[in-house]
Amino acid sequence: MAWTRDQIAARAARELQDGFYVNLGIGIPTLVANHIPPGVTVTLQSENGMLGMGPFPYEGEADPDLINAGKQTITELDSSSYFSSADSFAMIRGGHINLSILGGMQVSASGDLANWTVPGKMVKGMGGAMDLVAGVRRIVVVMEHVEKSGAPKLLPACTLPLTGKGVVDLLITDLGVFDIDRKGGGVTLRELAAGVTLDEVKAKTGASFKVALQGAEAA
Amino acid sequence: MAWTRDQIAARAARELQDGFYVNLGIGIPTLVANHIPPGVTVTLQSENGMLGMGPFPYEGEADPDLINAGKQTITELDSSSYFSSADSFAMIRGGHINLSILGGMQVSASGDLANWTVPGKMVKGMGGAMDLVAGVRRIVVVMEHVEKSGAPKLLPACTLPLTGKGVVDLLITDLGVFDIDRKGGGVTLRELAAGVTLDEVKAKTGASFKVALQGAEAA
Amino acid sequence: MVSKVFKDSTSALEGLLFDGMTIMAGGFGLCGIPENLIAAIREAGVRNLTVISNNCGIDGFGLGVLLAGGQIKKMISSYVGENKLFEQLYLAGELELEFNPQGTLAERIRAGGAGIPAFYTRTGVGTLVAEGKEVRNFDGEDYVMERGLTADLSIIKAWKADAAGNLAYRKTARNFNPMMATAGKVTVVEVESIVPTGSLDKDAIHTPGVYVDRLFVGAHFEKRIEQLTTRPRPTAAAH
Amino acid sequence: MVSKVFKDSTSALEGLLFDGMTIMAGGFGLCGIPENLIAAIREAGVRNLTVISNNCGIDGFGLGVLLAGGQIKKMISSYVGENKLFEQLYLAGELELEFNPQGTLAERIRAGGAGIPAFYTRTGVGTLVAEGKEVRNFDGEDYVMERGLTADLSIIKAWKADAAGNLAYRKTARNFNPMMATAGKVTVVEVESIVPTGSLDKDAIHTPGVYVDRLFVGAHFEKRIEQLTTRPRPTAAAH
Repeated sequence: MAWTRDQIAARAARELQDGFYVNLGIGIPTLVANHIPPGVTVTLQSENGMLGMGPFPYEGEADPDLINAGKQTITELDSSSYFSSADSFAMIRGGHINLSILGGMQVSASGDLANWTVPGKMVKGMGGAMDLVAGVRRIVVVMEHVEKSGAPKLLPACTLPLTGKGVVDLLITDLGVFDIDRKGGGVTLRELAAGVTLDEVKAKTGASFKVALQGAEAA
Repeated sequence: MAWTRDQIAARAARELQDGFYVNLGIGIPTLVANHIPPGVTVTLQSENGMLGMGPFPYEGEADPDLINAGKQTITELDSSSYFSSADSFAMIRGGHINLSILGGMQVSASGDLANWTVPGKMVKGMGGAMDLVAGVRRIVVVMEHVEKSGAPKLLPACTLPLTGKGVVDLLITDLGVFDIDRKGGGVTLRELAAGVTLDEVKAKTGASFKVALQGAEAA
Repeated sequence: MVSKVFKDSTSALEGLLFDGMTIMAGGFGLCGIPENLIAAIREAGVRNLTVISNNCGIDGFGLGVLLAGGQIKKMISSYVGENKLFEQLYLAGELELEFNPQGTLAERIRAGGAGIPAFYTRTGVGTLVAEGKEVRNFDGEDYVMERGLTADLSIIKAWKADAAGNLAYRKTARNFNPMMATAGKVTVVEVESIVPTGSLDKDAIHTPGVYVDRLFVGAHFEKRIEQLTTRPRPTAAAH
Repeated sequence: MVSKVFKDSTSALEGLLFDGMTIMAGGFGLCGIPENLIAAIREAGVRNLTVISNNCGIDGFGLGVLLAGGQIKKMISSYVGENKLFEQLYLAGELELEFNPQGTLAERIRAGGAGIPAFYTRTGVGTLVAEGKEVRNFDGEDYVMERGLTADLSIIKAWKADAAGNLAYRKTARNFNPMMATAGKVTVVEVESIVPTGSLDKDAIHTPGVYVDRLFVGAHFEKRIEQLTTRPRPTAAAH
């Protein structure tokens, strides 16, 4: 049955711990904010220069001077603070953010991440992604398990240019949850999405992986 | 006759140009603020984190949270701003201060400055002096021409540990004013203090120097 | 003292523009960009510009207008994904592009303004970004050496200024502006208002006046929103 | 969420102190120093400390009390000229000392907090400070490589805080405090008052809450003045 994008986000939200400072990437990661577990308070950092990001504004109340890293209009909270891009990335690079949840195009068995470019096809840039994976203490990647073509995205080695080498701690796809040992290398399947079989995951995964299921829970 | 400390400061003040951002060291340099020429507006930087330093406070109005780099109580101006030590030295190191006037213990013919330590005798530290001479665009040193012992302080090479190598642009002593070519090396006597003879300067100077007097003016 | 206050964007740029120059432009996306100065540079028609800016505007707005005018030779940016003309020019080989990780770009600019010629960062190690650069191990971890960045001119958008050139930015419109203000040989600033000297909170001045050479009140601030995103108002029943 | 607010200096330091640790202490001279935390560390009696602070207080006040207690093994400072006991201990070989130029010290601490293991500066080239360090030429000029600094604990003095740990400093009492707040593995802050969250100007928060682990309202702020310097009031005749 595989998880929906929203179910992936919900599963990723369970990685949030009370008191964490968190940076959420664009796409599925943005949805994580809708699934923060009760009793857990996290502070969201936006790398364009804000700590304590609030929800989207009500209609008619958008402020052009207040946007997130995805350029969306947002709001502030009582606890918010603003700072420069240099100060923001000092915070990120210096290891002061507990967790970042990012999208991915490819992840390797040793925790390499590719999510910023497809040579000859896509001219966008890495934005803050390389800084986030290099600086944030724990990196969770969320992505569809395979490409539209069916090609696997969890691979022995990435074929696309890297965003970071040995940086991913946890991978959450529509098929399940994978621990990645970014120092030693090696992938371990921890959870299967409801209705997904181990055989299906094996068929759709390029990298070899160990299996140590903690129970296949529906998100 | 030689210049007094106050006359040295007055001569140094003539190096100030309208609109300059200036950092004044401790001792004679502090006196320079009393001699800013009419029509010249300068902004004083204090390296502990302030731009736009005001005069000393009136009695009873000192604020312990408002001091200069010499730890003296000061006041603010309408145009003042405060910042961190890192931001203050970014300003200094980045070449944004036009002029610094500093005290000296020894100056060499190639513009080396020693003003922070006497090995085995004085344990104080360099404070911000090394950063100032390395970062500020133009460095003026003010000092007595000779030591109490009569030993010269303008030397072929400094014998004391350096504050900076090839950093001094202009030297003002009680005997006169010396241009220093900090790139090519070489000292030129430009002005004699009133009543001071060239012979006296020659007798009291360790370094050789050229003479190109602009006229011996009393400060 | 010569005044830093100019009457408009054109007079504030007088004598500063030349073909082949390097310009830093503040802003993130369309937030906090120097709209009025960009328009004046468009008007002036200088060409072969190297522009250092996190993004390159969108088609028809922000730095996009300099792109459309064929004035930009090279961009140093972290993300240009919102600009179709950019992609087109780049793929056609008519535009040079140097991608920097956003945090590396921000720090390179800070370093340039702070007299630091180079620093080391973990960002980009093992990626294309590190190619041709020194990689060095400190305490068991690899870092890449990055160089400081400066420019002939920095164009900055602030919220408020005083006549001494002290600047305050507003919310996330601060972004790259403060560092760029320190890294230009000349720094020109457009603001929404000039307030009496002494009325800004002295503990809250983001850019001290020493960094500002010229400033003016911008004639137009469209402040276009790139991604207007809202949520529905709670219904009356919810009250 | 676990509160960052503690009732006093002793409780705020609980479990954090150990012999041989490295402590960063904010302040310039006696301005903006964490008086209450210094007193609590004196009380706790930990020894063999390496202390990173621009100065070392004066005899009997500020870090001078830790010196008098024989608790400091090594100082990393830029200037210690106001402290006779310091000189005495140093010349007797009972105290290690590493002098850093003040701007290099400030930048090393900022770098430590910002994940930058090393940077280059012109400061100190050709002096004792450069001995044993890499000197490297960039664009025709020599620079010395300096390393980032971190500490087991940073003790910080701020003016106001909110419960989220956001800090504001006052006037020149800011000095080294903001960088040190970023460079401690644990950062403990004493403030003059804790204000309601939301009442600090969000554009003027000097240290965002992410850097603050524990904070408390200091019981005593003597704020001793090192060099009281005043000028005479203008006489009535001058009015």
